[in-house]
Amino acid sequence: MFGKNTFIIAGIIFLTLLFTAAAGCIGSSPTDQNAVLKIATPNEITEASYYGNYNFAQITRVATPPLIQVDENGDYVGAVAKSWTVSSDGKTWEFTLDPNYQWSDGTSLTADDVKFSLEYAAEKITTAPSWIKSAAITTSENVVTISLADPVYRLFGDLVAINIVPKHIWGSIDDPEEYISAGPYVGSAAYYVQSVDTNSATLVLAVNPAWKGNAPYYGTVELHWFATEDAAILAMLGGECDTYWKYGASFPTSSVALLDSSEKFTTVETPSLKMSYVGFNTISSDAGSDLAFRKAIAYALNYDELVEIGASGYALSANSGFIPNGVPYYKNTPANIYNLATAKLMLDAAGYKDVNGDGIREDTNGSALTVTLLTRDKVAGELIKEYLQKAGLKVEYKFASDLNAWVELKDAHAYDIAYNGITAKGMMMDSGWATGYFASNTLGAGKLQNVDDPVFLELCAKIATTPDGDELKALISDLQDYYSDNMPGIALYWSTDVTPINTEIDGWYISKATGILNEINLLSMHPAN
Amino acid sequence: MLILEADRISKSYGKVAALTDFSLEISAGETVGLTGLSGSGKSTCARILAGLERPNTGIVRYAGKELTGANPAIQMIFQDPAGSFNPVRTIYQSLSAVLHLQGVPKSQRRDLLSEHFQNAGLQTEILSRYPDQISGGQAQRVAIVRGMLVHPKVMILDEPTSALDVSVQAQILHLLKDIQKENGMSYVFISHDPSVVEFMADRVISL
Amino acid sequence: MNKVLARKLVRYAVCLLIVVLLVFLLPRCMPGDPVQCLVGEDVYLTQEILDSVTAKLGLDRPLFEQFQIYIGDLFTGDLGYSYTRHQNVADLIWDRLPWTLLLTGMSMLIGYAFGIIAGTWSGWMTEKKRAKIMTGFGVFVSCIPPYLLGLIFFSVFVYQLGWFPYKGFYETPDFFSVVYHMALPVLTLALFVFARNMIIMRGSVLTEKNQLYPQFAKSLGIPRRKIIYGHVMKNAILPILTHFAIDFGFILSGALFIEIIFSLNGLGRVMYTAVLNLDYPVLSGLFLVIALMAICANLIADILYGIIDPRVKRGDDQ
Amino acid sequence: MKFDRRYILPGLLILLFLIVAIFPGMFAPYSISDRTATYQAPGADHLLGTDNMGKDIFSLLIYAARWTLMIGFASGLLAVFVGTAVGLLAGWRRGALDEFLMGTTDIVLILPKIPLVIILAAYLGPSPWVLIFVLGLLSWESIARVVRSKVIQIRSSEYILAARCLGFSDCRIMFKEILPVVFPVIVPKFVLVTAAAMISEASLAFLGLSDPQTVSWGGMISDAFTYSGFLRGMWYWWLPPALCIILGVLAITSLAFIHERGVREVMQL
Amino acid sequence: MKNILEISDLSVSFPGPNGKIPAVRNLSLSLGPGECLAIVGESGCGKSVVAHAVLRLLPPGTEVLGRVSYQGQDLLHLSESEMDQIRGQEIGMVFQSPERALNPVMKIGKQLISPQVMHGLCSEKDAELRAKGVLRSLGLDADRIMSSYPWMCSGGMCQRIVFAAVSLLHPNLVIADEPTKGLDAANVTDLEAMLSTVTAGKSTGLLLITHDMDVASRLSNRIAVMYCGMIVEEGETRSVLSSPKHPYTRGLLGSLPKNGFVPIPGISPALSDLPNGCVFHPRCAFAEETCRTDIPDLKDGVRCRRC
Repeated sequence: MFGKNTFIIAGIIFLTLLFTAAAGCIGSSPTDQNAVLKIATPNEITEASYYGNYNFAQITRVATPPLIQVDENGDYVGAVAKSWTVSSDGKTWEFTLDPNYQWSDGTSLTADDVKFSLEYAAEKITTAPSWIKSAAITTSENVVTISLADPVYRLFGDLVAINIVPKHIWGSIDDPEEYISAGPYVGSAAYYVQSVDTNSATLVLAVNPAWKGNAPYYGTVELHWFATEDAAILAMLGGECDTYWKYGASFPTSSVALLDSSEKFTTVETPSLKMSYVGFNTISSDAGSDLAFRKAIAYALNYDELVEIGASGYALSANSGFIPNGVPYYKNTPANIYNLATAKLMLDAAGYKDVNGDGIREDTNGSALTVTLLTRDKVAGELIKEYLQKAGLKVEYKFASDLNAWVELKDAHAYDIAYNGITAKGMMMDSGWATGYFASNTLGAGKLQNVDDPVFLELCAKIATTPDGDELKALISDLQDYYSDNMPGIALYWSTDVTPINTEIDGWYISKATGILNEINLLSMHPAN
Repeated sequence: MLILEADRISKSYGKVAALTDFSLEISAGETVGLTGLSGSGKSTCARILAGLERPNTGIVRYAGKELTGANPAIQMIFQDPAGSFNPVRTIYQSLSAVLHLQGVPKSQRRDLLSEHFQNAGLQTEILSRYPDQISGGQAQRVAIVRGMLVHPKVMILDEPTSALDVSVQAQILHLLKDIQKENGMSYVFISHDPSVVEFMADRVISL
Repeated sequence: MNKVLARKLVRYAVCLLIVVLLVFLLPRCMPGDPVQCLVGEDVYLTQEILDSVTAKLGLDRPLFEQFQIYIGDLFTGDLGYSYTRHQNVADLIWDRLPWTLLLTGMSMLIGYAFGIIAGTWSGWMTEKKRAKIMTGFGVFVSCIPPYLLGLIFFSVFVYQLGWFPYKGFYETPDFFSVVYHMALPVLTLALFVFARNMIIMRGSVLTEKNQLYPQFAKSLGIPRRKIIYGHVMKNAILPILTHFAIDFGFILSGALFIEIIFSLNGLGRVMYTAVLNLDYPVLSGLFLVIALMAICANLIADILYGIIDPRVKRGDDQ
Repeated sequence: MKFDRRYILPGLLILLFLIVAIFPGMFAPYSISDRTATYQAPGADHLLGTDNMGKDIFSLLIYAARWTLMIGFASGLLAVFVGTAVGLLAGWRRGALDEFLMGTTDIVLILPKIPLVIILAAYLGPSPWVLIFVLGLLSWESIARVVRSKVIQIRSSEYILAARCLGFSDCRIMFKEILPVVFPVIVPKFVLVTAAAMISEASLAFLGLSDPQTVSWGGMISDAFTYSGFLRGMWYWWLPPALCIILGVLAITSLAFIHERGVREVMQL
Repeated sequence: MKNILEISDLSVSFPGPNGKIPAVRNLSLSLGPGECLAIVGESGCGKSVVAHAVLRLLPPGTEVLGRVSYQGQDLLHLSESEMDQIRGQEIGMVFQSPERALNPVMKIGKQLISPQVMHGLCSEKDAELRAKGVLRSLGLDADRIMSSYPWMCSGGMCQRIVFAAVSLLHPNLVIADEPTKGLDAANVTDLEAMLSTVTAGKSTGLLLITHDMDVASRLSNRIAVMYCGMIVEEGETRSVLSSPKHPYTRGLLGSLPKNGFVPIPGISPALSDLPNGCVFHPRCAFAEETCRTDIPDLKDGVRCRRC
C-alpha cells in the first residue's frame, strides 16, 4: 500500500510539475492572443487582390516577406534570406534561407518556393524588373542561386518588392493580378493575412502558428483603412486605432500640431529619402541650358519658406549635392542659400539685364526673359512662381491639374523649370541616387529626362554596374559633385518623416522604406508598462 | 353686296369632325346669328371665318378673294374678356401697339384712345390698368374698342356675352348695336343662347 | 398607355445610344494616344499589352468598325478592363453595385416617405408656424452641398459624440452590424432626399389644395386627415414621380460623396478612385451603368405614373 | 405691381455678393498673393486668420466670390438661353419639330449630370469653363419644358388670337407678346439652375476636380480639408465659404420661391 | 314648422391688401323644411360666400361674424370634428363644375362608398348596393360607372354622380352652389329635375344659389336678391318676379332677354370700394339724398327708401 501511495504522491507531484511547467510555458510566451493592434491608414484596399491591388501588395510584404528588406537605417537586411553572397563578376547571387520562415498551413518553406516566386513574378507581374526575366535560378536544399546574364549590382531595390509566396498555393493560379480572395492567404512570417474585407475596410493579420522566430506580442494586427486622411486621423484620435501608417509617406505634416494636443500620441521625426526639387530643361530651353542662369536661380529660391509652407517645417534645407543625408554615400556639399541680391547680380552678370526698365529682364535677344514653370503642386508652384518673378523673370505658369497633362508637357520638354518630388523608391530607381529622374535615356511618367550630357549619362552607367565598395563610393561622390557643379536640378528640401507614436506602446522600430508596417517592428511592438 | 363667304367648309381635329360642309354668305352691314349646342362647331366656324384656322376642305372668301390668313378687315371678339389682353401689359400698352401698327404717331395715341373710350362708355383711367384689374364688362368694351381701331369690315363675335352677368350683357349688346349703326359693318354673332342671337341678328343659322 | 410608353421607350433608346456614343467617342477623339486614353493615364504597360489592346478594340481600324466591336463587347457585358485595378470593369461594378443600391435605396425609401408626408402636411397647413419652420428647414438643407453636411455629421456624430462607427458597411457581416454602420450615411443622404421631396410635395399640394375636389370631399364630411392623405396626396404625388428619375441621378451622385466621407466601398468610391487614377475604363463603364440605371428609374417612374394616375392610359400628352 | 418686401433681404445679399465679386479690391484688405505667417488664428490683422500659405482668408473669401458667382450665373444664363429658345420653338411650331425638341429634352433630362461632369472633367481637365458649359448645357431641360407648356397655353389664348386678327407678325407676337408672359416662369428656373451650379462647383472641388488657379468658395473649402483646416479646428477657414455658398444659394432660391409664388398669384387671377 | 336653417346678421370679410374686404354684410335668412330658397345675384355679390360660410368651407383667415344656426345648433362655434358630422350627413352641397368636384385619380365607386361608410350609415357592401341603386335611379349604367374614373364621364354624368354622392347621405339641407353655371340647356333641365326631388319629400330644405333668374323662378318658393353683399329684396318667388319692388331687382329683370335687354346704367362697384349709404344709389334712378348716407333697413323684404 505504501508503495502505491508513493506512486500516487509521485504521480501527483509529477503532474503538478508538468502543469506548472506547462503553465510556465504559457506564461512566458509573449503572445497575447486577445491583444489587438489596430492600424489606421488612408491607403484603401479597393479589392482583395494580393498581387493586383497596390496597397494590398505593400502589406503582404509583412506576411509573405521578400528575400531581403530595408532596415531603419535604409540598409538591406535579410528577411526570408538569412544571408547572401555575390560572385566577383556580379553575375551569381546566392541566398541562404532563414529556417524561421515556415508556411502558416504547416508546410515548410523551401528553396523551390523562392525559385517559383521569382519566376512567377517575372512571368506574371507586369511591373517586374527586366533582369529577372533573363536570369537562371537554381536551388539546392536551402540555397537559391540567381545567375544573371549581365552583371547587376542594384538588385536589392527590386528584390525587396518580390514576395516569396507558397508554390503549392499560387502555382495553380494563372493570373495573380486578377485573383481575388477574402483570405486567408498562407504566409511565412510572424503574421499571415487571415482575412481582408473591403466592405468593412479591414485586413486582419493573425499570428502564424508555424513561425519559428521570436513570438510577437499582439495576437492580431488589424489594418483599418479610411477614405480620407482626415477620417483616419480622427479615428486615431477617437481611440479607434492605435497607430497610423501610410505607404511611402509621412504622417500629414500639417496635422502634426493636432497630435501634440492629444495625450495618447507623440511624434517621432526621422530623416527620409523623400525630397522636393526643381529641374531645368537643359535640352531645349535657352535659359535652362545656361549654367549661369541655373546657378543664379539657386540663389533666388527661398528655401526656408518652402520648408515652412511646403512641408509645415518638417524638412531640412538641402545641399547643392542634391541627395539627402539619409542616403548611403552621402557627402557634404555646399548648402543651397537664398539670397535674392546675389541672384540678381548673377543674372545681370549672365547677361539677363533689365535694359528697358520695366522690371522684367531681357534675354540676349532683347526680348523679355520668359520662363515656363511646370508644376502639379498648387502650393509649391505658387511659391516658386513668386520667387522667379521677384528675381525679375516673366513666368508662364503651367499648372497640370492631373498627371496626364503633366506627363504630356514634360515629355514634350515644354518647360524651362519644372517642380517635382522624389520618393524613397524613386531615389533607388534605375542607377539609384535620383539619377533616374534626370537621365534622358530613362523612361517613366514621373521622370524629367532633362539631362543628355554624356558625362552624366556615363556616370549613371558606371554606377549601375559597379558593386558596393570604395569604387561605388567614389562614383557617388562624383555624382554629387556633378549635381553641385552643373545643377540640372536644385533640391528644395529634404523631407522629414513624422510618425505618430502611441505612448501606450513600446518597441517601435521605424523603417525608412515602410514606416511602422515592417516585420521587425511588428515583432518588437508591445504595450508600454 | 357679299363681303364674306364660306363655301362648303369642313374641319376636323384628328378623328373628331368639328364642322362638315358648312356654307355661309354674309352681306355688308348685316348681322348673321349662329347658334347651337356646345360642341356643334360654333367656335371652329368663327376661327375659320376670321382666318385664324384653315378649313380642311372648302374655301373662305373675303371680298371675293380667298382668305388665307388673319386679315385686319375681319376682327374677332372672344368669350373671355380678360383673356383677350396680354396679362403683363397695361391696357394702354396693348392698344397703343395696335395704333403703332396703324402708323399713328405716339403723341396722338392717348387722345385718340380717350375719345374711343368715351364713345364706348369707358373711363380713361382704365388705360393705365392691367387686364386683371378691370371687370369683365369693361374688358369686353375695351376689346370692342381695340377691334374697331383697325376699321374692320366684318366683326366676328364669339359668345361675347356668355361670361357676363345679365345686366352687363344687356349693356354690351346695346353697345354693339350702336357701333354697327354708326360704322355699318357686318356682324357674325355667335351664342348658345337663342334669345340673345334673336335679339341681335337679322337672320339666324342653327348649327 | 402603349402609345405613350412606346414613344418614351424610343427616347430612352436614343438616350442610351447617345451615352454609348459619348463613352465610345470621348477617348477616341481626345488629343493624344487613344490607347492610353482607353487604358487610363496612370498605368504603365508593356508595348505587348498596348498592342493587344489596340488589336482587341480594333483601334487601327476605321471608326465604324471600332464601334461595331465596341457594341459587340457591350452586348456580351464587356465594359472593358481596368489595368489599374486588374479587373473587368463589369465585374468590378457588379461587385459594388448592391451596396450603393442599398445605400441609395434605403435613403430614398426614408427620404421619400417622410418627405412626402411632411410636404403634404406643410403644404396643407401653410399658415402654421411649425409648417413654416419645416419648409424653411427643407429649403436650407437643399442649399447645402451634400458633402459638407456629410463632413459635419461625421465630425459631430462620429468623432465628437461617438454614436456611429468611423467606416465600412459592417464590422462583422451580420444584419445589426450593417444597420449600425449604414445608419448615419443613410440618414445623411435621406435628409437631402427628404428636403427635396418635401419642397416639391409642398408646392404640389398647394396647387391641389385650390382644386375643387378637396372642397367637395370636405363638404361631404370627410375628415381633414382623410382628405389630405387619401385624396390630395395621391394627386399631388405625381410631380414627385416625374422628379423621381432626375432625382435618381442626383441621389446617386450624392451617394458618391457620402461614400467618400464614411469610407464605404461602393460605386462612389470606385468612381473617386477612378478619378484620382484617371482610370478611364472604369469611369466610362460607371457612367454607362449610372445612365442605364437612370433610364430604368425613368421607366419605373412611367409605370408607377400609369398605376397612380389612370388618366395616362388615355394616351394624353398632357 | 406692388413691390414685395420679402425680396429685400435675399436681394440685398445677392447684390452685396455681386458688388464684391465685381470689385473685390475695394473690400479685400490684402491681395491674394500677399503672404504672412501660416495658420494664424483670427485677429485684428487677419479677420479670419490665414491659411496654409499664410494668405488672408478673408481676402480669399472676397476674391472667391467672382468665380463662384460666375460659374453659377453663366451656367444659369446659358441654360436659360438654350431652354427658352427650345421651349419657344417647340411650343410655337409644334408638330414634328416639337416632337424632336421634346425628345431631346427628355434625353437631356435623363443624363445623370454630376457623373457626366466628372467624366468630362477627367478627360478634358477641370476648368471653370468646362463646368459652365456642361452645367449650362445640361440644365436647360426644365426651362424648355415650362416655356413650352406656357407657350402652348398662351398661343391658343384669346389675346394671341386677337393679336393675329389685328395683323401683328408672328415674330412680333413671339417676342413682344409671348416672351414677356413667359418670362416670369423663366426667372425662378434661372435662379434654381444658378444655385445648383454653385453647389455642383463646390462638390466637384471637393473631389479635386477644380482648377487650382481659380479661387472659388468650393475650392477654399476643398483646400481647408486638404491642408488639415478641418482637423485643426480652423472653422474660420472652411465655414465662411461654406456659409457664403449656403447663403448665396439660399438667397437665390428664396428669390425663386418668392417670385414663383408671386407668379402663381398673378397667373391665377 | 321649425326652420332648418336660420342665418342672422352674417357678415363675412376677406383679408385684402388694404384692410378687410366685406363680401357679405348683415345677412339674415331662414329656410324651412321642404322649402326652396333661391339666392340670386350677379357675380361678386357674395351669394356663394353665404353657401360656403354655412358649411364653413371658407379659406382660413376669413372673418365670419353673426350666427348660422342649423336646427338650433350654431354652426360657427362647432369644432372641426363636430362640423365633419354635420357636413354631408346633415347638410349636403352640390358644387358647380361637377367634373372638377370629383377626385380624378379615384374610382367613382370609392368616392360614393367611402363617405357613407365614414359616416357610419351602413357597411361597405350595403353602401355599394345603395350607390348603385341611386345611380340607376338617375338613369346611369351603375356597374360601369362605379369602376370608372371621373374623367371618363361626360359633364352630364358627373353632374349626376355628384348629386348621387350628396343625396346618398340623406342630408336635411342641400345647398346648390351655382349648379347650372356653364351647363347646356339640356343639362340644366336635367339638373332642375334632380333638384326638385330634394324638396319633394317635404322634410329637406334646398338653398339654391344662382345667377339665373329662370332657374330660380322654376325651383324656388322664396327668393332673395343680393347686391354687393347685401340682400336688397326678399319674398315669395312669384311676387318678387311679377312685381319687383327694389330698383335693382327691376333692372335685373329688365336685362333679361324676354324683357328686351334693357340695361341698368353704370357698373357694380368693387367690394373694396363700396359707396356710402345704399350701395345701389349711384345707379339708382330714384336715389334720394338720404340714400347717399344711410343704409336702408329690410322692410317687408325690400331694402330701399322709396319703396
